Order: sequence, then C-alpha cells, then structure tokens
Amino acid sequence: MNTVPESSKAEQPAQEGAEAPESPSATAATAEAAETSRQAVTDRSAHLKGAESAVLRCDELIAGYLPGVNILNGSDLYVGEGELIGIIGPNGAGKSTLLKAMFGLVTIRSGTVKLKGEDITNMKAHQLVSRGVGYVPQTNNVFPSLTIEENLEMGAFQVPGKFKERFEFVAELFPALKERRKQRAGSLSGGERQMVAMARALMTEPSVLLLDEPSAGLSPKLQDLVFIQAQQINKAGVTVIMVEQNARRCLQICHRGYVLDQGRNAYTGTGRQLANDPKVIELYLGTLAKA
Amino acid sequence: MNGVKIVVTTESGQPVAQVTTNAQGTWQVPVEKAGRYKVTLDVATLPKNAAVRGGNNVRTPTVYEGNMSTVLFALQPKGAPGQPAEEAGGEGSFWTQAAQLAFEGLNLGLIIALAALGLSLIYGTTGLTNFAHGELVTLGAILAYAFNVGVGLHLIPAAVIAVILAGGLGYAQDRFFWGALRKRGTGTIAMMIISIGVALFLRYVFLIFFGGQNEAFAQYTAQPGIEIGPISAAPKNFVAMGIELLVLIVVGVALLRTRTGKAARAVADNPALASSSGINVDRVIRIIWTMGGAIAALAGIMLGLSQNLKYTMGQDILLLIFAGVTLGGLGTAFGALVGSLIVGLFIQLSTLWVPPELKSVGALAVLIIVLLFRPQGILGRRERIG
Amino acid sequence: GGSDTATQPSESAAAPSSAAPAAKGDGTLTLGTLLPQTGSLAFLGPPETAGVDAAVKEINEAGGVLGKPVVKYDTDSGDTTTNIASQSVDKLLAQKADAIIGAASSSVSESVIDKITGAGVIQFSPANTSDKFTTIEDKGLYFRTSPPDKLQGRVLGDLVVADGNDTVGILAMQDSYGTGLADQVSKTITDSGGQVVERVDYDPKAADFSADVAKIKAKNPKGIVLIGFEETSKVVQELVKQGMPASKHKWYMVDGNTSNTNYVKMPAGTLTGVKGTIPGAAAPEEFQKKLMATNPKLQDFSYGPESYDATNLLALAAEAAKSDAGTDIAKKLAEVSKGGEKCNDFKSCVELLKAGKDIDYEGVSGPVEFNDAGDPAVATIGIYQYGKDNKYATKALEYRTGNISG
Amino acid sequence: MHADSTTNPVTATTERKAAALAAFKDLARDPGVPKPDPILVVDKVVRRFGGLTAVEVEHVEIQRGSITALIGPNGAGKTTFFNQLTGFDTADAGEWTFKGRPMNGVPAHKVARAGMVRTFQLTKALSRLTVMENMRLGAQQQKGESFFRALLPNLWRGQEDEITERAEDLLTRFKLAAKRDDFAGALSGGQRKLLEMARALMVQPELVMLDEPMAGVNPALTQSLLGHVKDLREQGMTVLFVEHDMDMVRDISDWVIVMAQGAVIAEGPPDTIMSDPRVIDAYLGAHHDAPLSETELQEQLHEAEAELEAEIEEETQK
Amino acid sequence: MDWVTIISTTVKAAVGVETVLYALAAIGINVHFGYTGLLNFGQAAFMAVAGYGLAVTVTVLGLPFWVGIGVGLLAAVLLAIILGIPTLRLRADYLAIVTIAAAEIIRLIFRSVAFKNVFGGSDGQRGFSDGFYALNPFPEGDYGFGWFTFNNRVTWVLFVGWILIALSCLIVYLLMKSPWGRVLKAIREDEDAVRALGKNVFSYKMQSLILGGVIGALGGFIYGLAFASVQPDIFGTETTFFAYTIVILGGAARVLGPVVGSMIFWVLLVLVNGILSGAVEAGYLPFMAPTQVGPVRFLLVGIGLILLLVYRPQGIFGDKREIAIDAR
Ligand SMILES: Nc1ncnc2c1ncn2[C@@H]1O[C@H](COP(=O)(O)OP(=O)(O)OP(=O)(O)O)[C@@H](O)[C@H]1O
Ligand SMILES: Nc1ncnc2c1ncn2[C@@H]1O[C@H](COP(=O)(O)OP(=O)(O)OP(=O)(O)O)[C@@H](O)[C@H]1O
Ligand SMILES: [Mg+2]
Ligand SMILES: [Mg+2]
Repeated sequence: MNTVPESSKAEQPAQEGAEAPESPSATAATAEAAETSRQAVTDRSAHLKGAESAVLRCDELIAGYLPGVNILNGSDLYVGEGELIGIIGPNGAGKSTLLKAMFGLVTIRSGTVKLKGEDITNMKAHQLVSRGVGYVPQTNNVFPSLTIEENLEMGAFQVPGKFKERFEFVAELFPALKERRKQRAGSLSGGERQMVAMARALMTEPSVLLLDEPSAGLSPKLQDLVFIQAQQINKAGVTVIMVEQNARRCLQICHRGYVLDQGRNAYTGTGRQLANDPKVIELYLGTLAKA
Repeated sequence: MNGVKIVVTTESGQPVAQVTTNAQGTWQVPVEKAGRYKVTLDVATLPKNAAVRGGNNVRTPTVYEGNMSTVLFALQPKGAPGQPAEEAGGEGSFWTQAAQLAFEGLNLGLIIALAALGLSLIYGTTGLTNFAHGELVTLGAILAYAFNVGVGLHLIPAAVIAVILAGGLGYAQDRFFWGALRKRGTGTIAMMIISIGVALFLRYVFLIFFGGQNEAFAQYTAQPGIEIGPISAAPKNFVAMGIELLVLIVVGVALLRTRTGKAARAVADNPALASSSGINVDRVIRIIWTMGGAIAALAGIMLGLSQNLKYTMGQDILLLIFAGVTLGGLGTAFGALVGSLIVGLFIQLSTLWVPPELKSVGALAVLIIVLLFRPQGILGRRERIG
Repeated sequence: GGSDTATQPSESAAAPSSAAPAAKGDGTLTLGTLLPQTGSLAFLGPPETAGVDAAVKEINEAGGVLGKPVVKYDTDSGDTTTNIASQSVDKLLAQKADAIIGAASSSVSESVIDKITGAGVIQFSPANTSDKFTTIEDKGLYFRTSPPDKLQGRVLGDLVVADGNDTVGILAMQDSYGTGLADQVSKTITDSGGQVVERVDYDPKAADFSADVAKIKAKNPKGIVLIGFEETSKVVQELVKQGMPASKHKWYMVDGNTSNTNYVKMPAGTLTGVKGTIPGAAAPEEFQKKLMATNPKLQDFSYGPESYDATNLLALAAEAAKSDAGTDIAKKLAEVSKGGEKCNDFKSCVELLKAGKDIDYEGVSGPVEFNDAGDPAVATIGIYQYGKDNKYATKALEYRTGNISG
Repeated sequence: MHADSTTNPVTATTERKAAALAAFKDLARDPGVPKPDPILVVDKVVRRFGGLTAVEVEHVEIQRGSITALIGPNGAGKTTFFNQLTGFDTADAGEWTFKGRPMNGVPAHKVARAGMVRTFQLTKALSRLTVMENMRLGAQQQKGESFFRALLPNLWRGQEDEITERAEDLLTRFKLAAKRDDFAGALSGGQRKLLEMARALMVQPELVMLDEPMAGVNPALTQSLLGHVKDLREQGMTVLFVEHDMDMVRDISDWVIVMAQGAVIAEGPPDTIMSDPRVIDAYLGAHHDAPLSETELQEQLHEAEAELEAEIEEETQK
Repeated sequence: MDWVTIISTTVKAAVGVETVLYALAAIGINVHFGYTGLLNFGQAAFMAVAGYGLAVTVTVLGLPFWVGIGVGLLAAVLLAIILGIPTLRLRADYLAIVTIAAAEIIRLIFRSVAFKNVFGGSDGQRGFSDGFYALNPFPEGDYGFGWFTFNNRVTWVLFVGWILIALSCLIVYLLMKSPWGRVLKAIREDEDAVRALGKNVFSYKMQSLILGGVIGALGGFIYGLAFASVQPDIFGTETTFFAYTIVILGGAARVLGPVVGSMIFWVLLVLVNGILSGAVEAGYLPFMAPTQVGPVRFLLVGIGLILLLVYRPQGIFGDKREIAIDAR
C-alpha cells in the first residue's frame, strides 16, 4: 500500500538529496529543489555536517504502524544544544510519527536515533524520561481518570521531590489548573486538557522537550503563552522540538525548521527562510494569515 | 408413653391388630401382606396432659414385603396450639435468621471482594478481562493445601508461603506470558479469549494433580460455632474477615495514595502516556500482577477455609466476582469492595424470601437493577462526551 | 424402558437393531466407558472406572468372554455444560463398542441415549437415578445398576422416624439424584407421622451453603437428612458452625455422601453417631481394597460397585447369548440377573453358565435383578454408623432387602 | 487539486453573503440580540457540574443562512453548550427551538435528523471502518438502512452509488481521497478532524455545528476548506462553529458570539467584536489586532519575553 | 494406534451436530459482538428459551411441533427485547456481565425445583421431537459416503442444521454488506458519532440483538431436536464461552468465521482426544492413565487456543490491520 497519492507526487518537492533519484518525479523535484536551494537546504551532507554536534539526531529513520507500510521514509533530523526546532507539514505527513519514533513509542524499522551520542533507537519512553527528554503528545495526552493534580504528579513521577516546586510553576502559567486541581482530567474541556498536557511535560524540567501541536485548541491568549513559553524554556537552555500547525507562528520563533511531507524532509532551513519561501507558503502555510 | 392403645387396620378398614405401647412408648405389629395400612391412636388412652401434635391421630403407612415400617405419633403438652413451639416466635426468628444471613453475607462478600480486588486491579491496569482469575483463586487454595496437607506445615505458615508463591507466579505470568503478548500488540479481546484458554489449561492441570474431589485443610475444618447474640459463627470466620477487611483497605488506600498506586491508574488510562511521563509501565503492571496474584491466592485460601477446596472452586465463584466488580464500577478498588459486599449480602438475604437454590438469582437481579439506574456502576464515573 | 417398546411402531423398534452395524457382533466383546473425567462430577469418574477395570481384569483372568479377552475403551462424559459426551459416544461407536457403561449423570445419559441405542448398542449406567429412564424409549437397550432411590429413600425415611425424630429437616442437592431421594425420604417420613419441617434443595455449585443451613436452623428440627455428594462436607462444616452439630441433632446421610475419606480431617467426634445408608449386601471394605488395587489413589468409592456389577453382567449376558452383539446381550441381561443358581463373581458364574445352568448374579451393589424396564428390581440397603474417628464402621448396623418398586 | 481554491481566495461578495451581511447590518451589539430570521433560538439554558456552572446562556439566536462563530476562552462552555443543544447531554434548565420546533429533551439522533448536525472537538473516528464507509454513514434517509430492505441490494444500490460519488467529492476536497480505503483509525490527528467535518457534511444538514474544525489542520488546507464552508452558505446551509483561530474567524464569519464562563458576553460582526475590550481581555490577549506584521509580532514577543524574564528574575531574587 | 477411527471420528466431527449448533450460536454472537460490538455473554439464554419454548409447548401444553417452534422463536425475540431495553444503554464491558447474569438467572430458574412442573428441574424436558422426526424425508437407514455416514435421524438433523447455517450466513452476508450493516459496525466503533449522524442507535442495537438471538435460538432448536431433550446445564456460561472462542477463532466480523471456527474447534477437540486416548491405549504414554485423557484434552485445548490467538490474533479469516488498530 502506497500512501503517496498520485496527484501530490508530482508536486512533491525535493527528495532527500541527489543520492537516490529513483523515480521520474524525483528528477522533476530536484529541479525544483535547485530553484529554491538558496532558502531551503535539503542536502544530506549538510545534515550530516550540522548533526555532528547535535544533542538529538535521527538518521534515515524508517518507521510505521502497520506491517509493510512505512510512514517515515528515511527522515533525517538533528537539533543542536539549546536549539528550538520547528517541524511543519501537511496532515498525515508523519510529523507526530517522527516524534513518537524518537521517543520510543513507534517501532523504528531502520535508522538510528542518538541522544548526546548515545544510541537510543527503540529505547523505551520511560528510559528517555530519565535521560531528560520530555514529550507532549498530540492526542490522548492526559490521564482522564486522574485528577489534574494527579496528572501533574505523574509528570513528576521520576522526581517526586520536585513536585511542589514545579506545581507552583505550572500553576502560575495556567492558573485555571490550580483552581481545578481536584477535577478529573476526563471532564475537562479540550483546551484545558491541552494545558494539563503541557503542564505535565513541564513538571520534570527536561533538557530536551518534544512538543506535538502544543497550541492546538487553546485560546489565542494561551497560544501566545505557549509560544512565548516555548521560547522561554528554550532560552533557559532546553532543546525544543516543536510540531505545529500554527506554522507561521512556529517558524517565527524557531531557529531552524523542517518541512515534512510523505515521511521525508521536503525542506529545511532557518525559520525565517522557510516562512518566506513562496513554495513553502503555497504548499504548507497558506496565505490566510497574511490576507 | 406407656399404655396407649393403637389400632391397626388394612386400608379398607379390616382390623389387623390392636396393641398397647410398652414402657418406652413403642409397639410393634407384624402384618402378613405388603400394602397400605391404617394406624389409629386412641386419643382417649393418652395421658391427660398430652395430645398428638397436629391433632391427627391416624397414619396410613405403606408396608413393603420383608420390611418394617415405622409409625410415629409425636406428642406435645395439651393445650399448646397445633404448631411446633419454635415456629410460634415467627417474628423473632425472622430477625435472628436475618442477622445470621447478614453476617454470612458479609463473610461471603468479603471473600468475593478480595478475589474481585485482584481482578479489578488487573483489569484496571491492563484492560484484561481475565476469565482465568477464578483459577488464580483456586491456585492459592491448592498451594496452601499442598504445604498444609502435603508438606505438613500448619495452615498459617502454609498460607503465608502460598500467598508469596502465588504472588511470584503472578509476576511470572506477566513476565513470561501476558507481558510478551502485550509486546506483540495483542488486543484486549484476543487477550480475553486467551484468558479463557488459560483458565481451561489451569483448571485441568489442577484436576490432574489435585483430583476432582473436595478437600479440606488440616486445621480449622468444621470448627464449632460460637454464639454471639443472634449470630453463630466459627472463630475462624472472624479472623478471616478481619484479615480480608484489612487487606482490602490497605490495598485500596495504597492505590489511591501511593505513587505506584497512582501510576497504576495512570497506566490504566493510557499506557503510552504513562511511559512518556517516565513511568516504567511494565514494572507497574508486574507489580499489579504480583499483588493481584497474591490477593487472589489469599481469597482462595479464605474461601477454602470457610468452605472447602475443589478444582472448580474459583470457577464457581467467578461470576459472583465479576458481578461484584461490575456492580461497584469497573476498575475501581473500592467499587469492587462495595459491589462484592452487596452481592454477598443479597445472595444470603434473598433466601429469606426465595428458595436457596435460587439465591444467586437474587444477587444477579440486583446487579441488573442497579446498573439500570447507574450504568457506570456504584462508584464508577460517567465519561464526558464531545 | 422395555415396557414402552411394545407401544412403539414395531418397525422403528426392530429395524435399527438389524440395520445397525455393531449389532452383528465381531466375536470380541468390546466395552466402552462414558464416565466423567472432567466437569462437575469428575470426582465420580475414578471409582466408577476402577469398578469397570476391576471387573474387566477378573473377566480376562478368567479367560475372557467367548474365548476372547474383553476389550475396553475409556472416554470422557464431561458434564452437561460441554457437549463432550456426544463426541465420546461417536468415538466409541466407531470403535465398535457393543455396550457402553455410563454415564454417571442422568442428564448426560439422556442426551446420548438415542445415539447409543439407535446404533443397537447397550447403554448401561451405573449411576443414573432419574425416573425418566423407566419409561424412556430405549429399544430395550438401556439398563442400570444404580442405587435404587425408592428403596433407599424408604429405608432412610423409616430409619429417621424409628429413631424418634418427629421433626426433620432435609438438605438435598438439587439434581435428579438429590431431589428424587429427598422426595422419597420426605414421603416416607410424612406417611409415618414424622414432620418434614423444612426441605432445602441447594445448588451443589453454590459459593456457600450458609443460607441453606440457616433455613434449617430456623426450624430447629430434631433430625437432619443430608442428601448429596461430597459437597456435603461443606454442609457439615456449616451445620457445625451454626450450632447444629451431630451431638445435638441427629444427622442422616445417603450413599452419595456416606464416606470414609470426606470427613476425616474434621475434629474427632464431629460425626459420631451419624447414620448413613449404602446399597449393597456386603461390607464395602473388601471390595474397596479390590478397587484400590486398580487405582491406588482412589479416595471415593461411589458407584464403584455398581460399575463393577454392570461390567460383570454384560460379560455374563454375552456368554449366555453366545454373542457379543448389543441386541443379543440385552435379551439375556435380565435372565442372568435373576432366577437361577446364585453366584457372585464372573469366574464362578461363567462356570455355571458353561455347565448349562441358569444363573442369578448377586452383585456387590445388591442382588441386581432386572425388571422389564431394565431397572434393578430388588435391592439391599445397609445402614452404617459413624464412630468418633469420623469414619463409619465397615459392618452395617443392619441390612434391609426389598423390592424397589411398589 | 487544492490549488484552485488556494490561488483564488473568495473575494467577491456573493449573493448569500450579502444577504447575511444585510441581515446583520442594523443589529445591536448586545448579547442575545434578536435576529431577523433565526433558525435556532436558545433561551435560558443552564448546565451545572457539581458546583461549576458550565453553561448559563440567557438568550441567543442564530441567523439562518449565515456563518456564525462562537468563540471564548478555554472552558467557557462552548462544547458543553453544543452538547446541550444536540441532545448529547441533558440541560438542567432551558428551552431552545430549531426552525420553530422545540428541541429540549429530543434525543441526539432525532436532533441530527431534524437537520442540526454537530462535530466533536475530540474526534470520533469510526476506527475499524474505512474512511469511505465513515463518509457513507453520514448520508441520510438511506434505503438500505432498514433491516428488510437491506436484504435486497437492488433496492439500495443506486442510492449507494450516489452517496459514494458525493463522498468522493468531499474527500477530495478534504485531501483524504488517498486514504479512501484505509481504516479511519489509522489517520493522523489532523486527518481525523478533517474526516469528522467531512462526515458531518455528508448529512447535508440545515445547520452544521463545527467544534474547532480546524484545530490541527494544516493552514494551507484550512484556507482551501474555508472556501468550501463559504460554498455551504451559498447552498443555503447555516454554519455555527467554534474556533480559536482568529484569522479564520475573521475570514469567514458573518457574526461572532463570545462566551465566557458559561454566558454569552458579547455579539457582533467580527471586526467590531475583536476590538471589544472585554473580548480582548477575556480571550484574545495581547496581540488581538491581527494580522500582525512580522516585525510587530517579533516585537510583541520580545516585550512579552522581557516581561516574563523580569518576573522570573524578580522571583529568583526573592 | 487406530488411525482410522481417529481420523474418521475427527472428520465426522467437522460436520456433526455439535459443530452445527455451536456454529449457529456463534453466528449469532458474531452479529452481536463481531459486527455491533455488543458483548453479549448470554447467548446460551437465547438457545435455552428457544429450546425450552419448544419443549414446554409440546410436552407440557401438548401443542403441535410447529407451534413449539413459533413459541421458541417468540421467546428468543421477547428475551432480546426484555434484555435489551435496560441493558443496551450500558457500556460494552458492563453489558457483558449483565448478560451473563441474565443468562444464569434463566438457567437457574429452568433448573429450579420450584418450577419443576413446567421446566422439569435439572433433568429438563424430553419427548417433543417426534413432530420433527415425523417430517424426516429420509427413510430408515444410513446416509452419506465414506466416513460421513449417519443414520437417518442424524442425517435429517444435519440436513436441516446446515440449511439453517447457510441461510443465516447468507442473511448475515447480505446485511453486513448493506448500509444497515454499516450502521452496526459504526455503532461498534463509537455510538456517539453514529448518534450525531442521525441514526437511532438503540433501535439498531435492538435489531442486532434480536437477529443474533434468533440465530442463536436456531442453535437451541437443533440442540433440543438432535438430543431429543433440553437440559438446563447445557445452557450455562461455558456454552457461550465456547461460542465466543469459536467466533474469535474464525475471525470476528467475518461471515464464515463462526462456521469455520466451529469446525476447527470440534475437530481439534476430537482429534486431540482421539490421538491422546489412542496413544494411551497403545502404551505410548505410560505415565498417563486412560482416565486422564479427558482433563489432558481440555488442557491441550486451552494451550491450543492460546497458541492460535497468540500467533493469529485476528483468527482464521480476520484482517490483521483491524487488530492492529487499538480499539481502546
Ligand atoms: N462532565 C463534566 N464534569 C465536570 N466538569 C465538566 C464536565 N464537562 C465540562 N466540564 C467543565 O465545564 C467547563 C466548560 O467546558 P467546555 O468543554 O464546554 O469548554 P469549551 O468552551 O468547549 O472549552 P475549549 O475551548 O477548551 O474546548 C470546563 O471548565 C469543564 O472543565
Ligand atoms: N495508529 C496508527 N496506525 C496506522 N497508521 C497510522 C496511525 N497513526 C497514524 N497513521 C498514519 O501515519 C501517517 C502519519 O501520521 P502522523 O500522525 O504522523 O501525521 P502528522 O504529520 O502528525 O499529521 P497531523 O498534522 O494531522 O497530526 C498518516 O498517514 C496516518 O494515516
Ligand atoms: Mg500529528
Ligand atoms: Mg470545547
């Protein structure tokens, strides 16, 4: 089963470099890529160079859910110490899958993930947590039958001593949570859940934070807060990888961005480069916000 | 009763014999043919202060060839009403009986609750509807029996060893079996059917090694009851109930308060998210299996103590365990306690009105009725829509 | 059910016996057992199988039947909750069984009787007690050596009254065995002037029996009749617990629960004075040793004698008929069971037969004399009493023999 | 395929839009203001959870043939309000009419049949049905949905083909055509949102209530779908939607209703509403005055950062 | 070892009465559970009321056979309605327990001494099948070929049974391909979503419960007629469990799943039994007594079940992709 629809194959931009131009569409894509190569660097050698000093890096990841169907088709990604990385892309591109694969929630079929030089491919999530990685899933990101407070307690599972201190911290970010600390998360509104999810990941003071659409469902006010907070945390030295559909905002704050399509890196570059790239705008960002 | 006149005739009224009772109040008439006879006691010959109970002084026994047939005239002091004395105190005896049954209900309810707790824990954390749980209950009892009767230990150390061992087996079960299945991504429905397979397997292993008969522990069998108010119960019942209640409360509170307890509930809600929060999901599940196994074993020992051991003992109460768990609200520890107590009480108390052979009907009907009004069980919570 | 055969259209009764392949006989007497290896009656399986085994062993030691050793296949009857019995019967029929010994449960027997008798094979149950089999349509091929409820119930009821129990409570297992026996006991007691103040039919699979016993306790009867199988030990515990020990009330038991192994772990004296009835003329001890020889792990002996007798009778009838075909054997079964020179094991009986004499097999379980319906007509009931050690003395207090019907 | 709608943003004011705008033109900006031609009229709906009053709406009317946005902070009660209206939860008090028919106490499926269909914020994909089957399910009055007619395929084949055609159309628009035969359970978060909305549109309702339809949907796709929503209005459908994306609200809505703490606090056309200080305070926050230029955005960000940093410093100093 | 007997009995089991009646029960469960997601663990009750409806009508009331069939079917429909009204609002796992409870209540009442006059207590009822065999077009004798040889009574039962199976499968096939079936499958996945799309979920669940119940009821008839008796304990929870096992073995929500599942189940049971007892009789397994064959067979069936589901969790016909999608 091929998940690539015929129509989008043609417009599919750069494959991952010149190594494997297998299909006719790939040749077309290379031409396109050449055109935009000033802004969007998709060269694998560039990746390799940049990845040398990376905190977290993925090389040629191939992963999927169902037997025989790969969702990630060899994506590369690295993030340097203290960097804020954004990942954008159409729905179903594999962004969430990429995060899950890095975090040990989807089985990686080939390729490697390294954290600070250590191979963490297919390592269990809880082991990564103890190595300082935090993760906010896109869906199902709270424990519905636990209260808000217990949800946060679970966030601090490995560092129970720090719970009080961190609780005060997240309560200040999202005052709604403190008021409702005894409410079961299952009865929260969509946005409130999102707050709990975000707060839960912040309980441990991770050194690498993976955020999957943290702003979805939040009110504009809180969306601001999330983006500011992400930057804030990043400034404090935390490496952040953020998947966002609020793409423009995301690219505005991130140091570098990746555009993922069909499980491959379509474009990479600095946030600003990507945000201004007409091709990226047309295919992934839309013009609504500018109109 | 001496000197009472008895007249024996055939069914059609032909006289056969007439005798008077001897000093012990007995008499005998040899008859020639098999058939139905009519025996009449001459009331006039009874002592002044005595009367035949029920007032009927005629009996029509059938005598068979080569056999004796006995006829009995029960006597009572004259003037008393026709009913036996103990039936007269209807009201009092109703409440005595109710009290006794309520006690029995608690006794049974606590055992069910203990078994239900183990089931509920495992269901709660892994989503597995474990039809083999009854066999884990049996396993506990049989292990204790092995150490008690087989090895010759006193029941108490034997029970302790059995509980520990069963805990270990619970651990091993998850470590080598259920855990491996989870890793393969086996769905909960498939696991449920697998648990039916496991139940079959274990049950027949028990049958092969333990045999099909009833057995009892070497100690505390048929312990005579003591009377406490309207209730008569064996001392072992009180001790057992104490232990059961203690375990239930300790485990229930631990689940609510301790970190591992909360982690267990977190795993129940969303294993992937739990793992993402730094919880070692496999470890939590293993702890739960260990506890579940140990608690089920304890329940089995208590059941064996209060009743007897048989290879189907767990299977026989499995439905009640499920009823208890469901009634209380699936996956909640205290729900299992409350639900099971209600099941236990209803089973016993319903016999005040329905024949005992149908006593389970009462409890099961209550289950259905309660769920009508509270579809999420007594302590369960409704889910939010949207 | 021979009595019914006459009223059946003759062709349907006769035709299968001529059509059925097994009816022709192949010279070897092949027996199948259909006894509970699994299910709720699994505890009855071992003694029954041991009874058959013991008999087959003796028969083959005595030279077999028709000059060939008897062949035996064991299958599982399960209980009614699974449909194993039917499959087992298929297998036995495929193995050309001439007679099938079983099942233990009346319900199971009922579910396979059509299949077995339809194939011209004898069904011989050592344990069925349901009245239904007396009238069931069986093409004259159904027999049983089961304990005769009616007589036992009468003897027991009489015993209860004779002991001066004017008020009696009955705790009976709720199945055809228990309710049948309880009905008979209850009737006898009432006819004799006793009063059955409470009768409780309990579900043998119930989680506990406290409510059932509490019901009896509320009426405080002098005598308590316990009818059931091994679950009686739970009932006994409950009686003791609720303050109705055998020292205060008189307890009575029946063949299903009068046991020397079931109660031994109870405190000494728990069962002192308790009386129980067991069919059969001989003290069971010697025979039990015989069974233990085939299965040393045996704990319970229920229906062992009946199974043993069934096997011997089948073998003798085959000898008498000079054929191993089911239909032929069936015709001779009543004949060898009564009216003739008495003998009580295969070896002696078969010698008499060979000498051309009419024999009357007297079994371990009783005299076993078949009536037209294939039910035993005469039986002996022994009355036993428990001592301080919670075992009953192997010598009966008395034996009572009588016609079962009537 | 999506390119046509992206490259040609619907700028021309169409007939329907004009009608809608005309209807709203002279209305007061008060909460609960009566509309000239309301399709849905809500009165005094209250829903409490324990001590929390999630919804307490005095009066609200939804104009027929318009696109109305319902906005409000998280936990304002928007979803709960939807739940009451569509029969998924029972209100503690209140009455509402749809097309003049009282709808309180009407079970959910009847509400939907009456022409009022909602989507779920937390999506409900029918996991082990294919995407196509999900879509087909949405169609109403299917002959094959009655037991006996189902047994005779000839009776429903024709209709099924029509439905399939319609579904294929929608799927293409929603960029799900490639997923047509995949199980819905194997969709990504955003794709589920898309399916949820597409499926609701299969019902062809008179009033469609969308609960955050575009949260998690790629902005380029959102843009093309907005065109589709506008088309719906052209077809005479009424749209009521909850959304936190102000760009979208501004782009397509004719009217905006603001909820906070269960109550409707303001109503008005999008531009007016977004400058309402109460709305800014309760909901929009610092940079309500979008669209922001990039520099502005950066500035604001820096401002906010500085503020926060100062706060943190303060705190660390303490 | 007597391989001929073993193979022939095994082959026979593949089409035998048990296979038929469990297949029917399982087809019903497949409608409930496989397609609609109703965890009905009370299928035995549907079989029971049908069997008893027939038996009581004919033996106790003395009415003709066809009336009995009508009463049995009506009883199954009524049971579905009575059971459905209160329980169809419950979540799946609660429904499971409630239906077990209801089935046990029914069994205990059928079995009780209190109603012995009507239902016959623990012995059940018999003597109601004459009407059925009077219709038997097969004259006295044996029918079939090779190992598939049955006497005329069994042939008649099997003939009717397999026709019923074929009919049921056909109906299920037609229904599940139709929009009606689509609604059922959607309900299985998420009721609320279906409600939001304007379908009357309760009504569909009820239709499903009735349809599956009636198919199960056919199994009850076959049981009663084949064995010429009905007994309460046959209709215990075990029967339902086995039927579920059969559904999963064959593959849930597959039209032929239950039929093939039933064949496999009984073939497995009989084959294991045959080989085991053959081996014991032949002395290959000296440590085993012949009477241990029964327990060991079930033990092996347990293991077989486990292995099958471990290595093929989707069953014989199931779709692996469906299993991979976590339904939770
Ligand atoms: N079943 C429930 N039990 C208790 N509280 C509830 C329940 N459902 C909703 N609430 C509370 O009611 C309030 C309103 O919730 P609602 O889901 O309607 O908010 P919303 O406006 O949709 O928010 P969002 O934009 O975040 O989706 C929230 O504070 C929520 O926590
Ligand atoms: N559990 C699953 N089983 C099978 N396939 C899945 C599963 N989850 C996602 N997929 C498939 O994997 C692909 C990528 O999904 P993913 O969730 O990574 O997308 P995404 O880029 O995060 O999209 P979105 O922006 O919509 O969240 C999609 O085509 C989806 O259909
Ligand atoms: Mg995603
Ligand atoms: Mg909401």
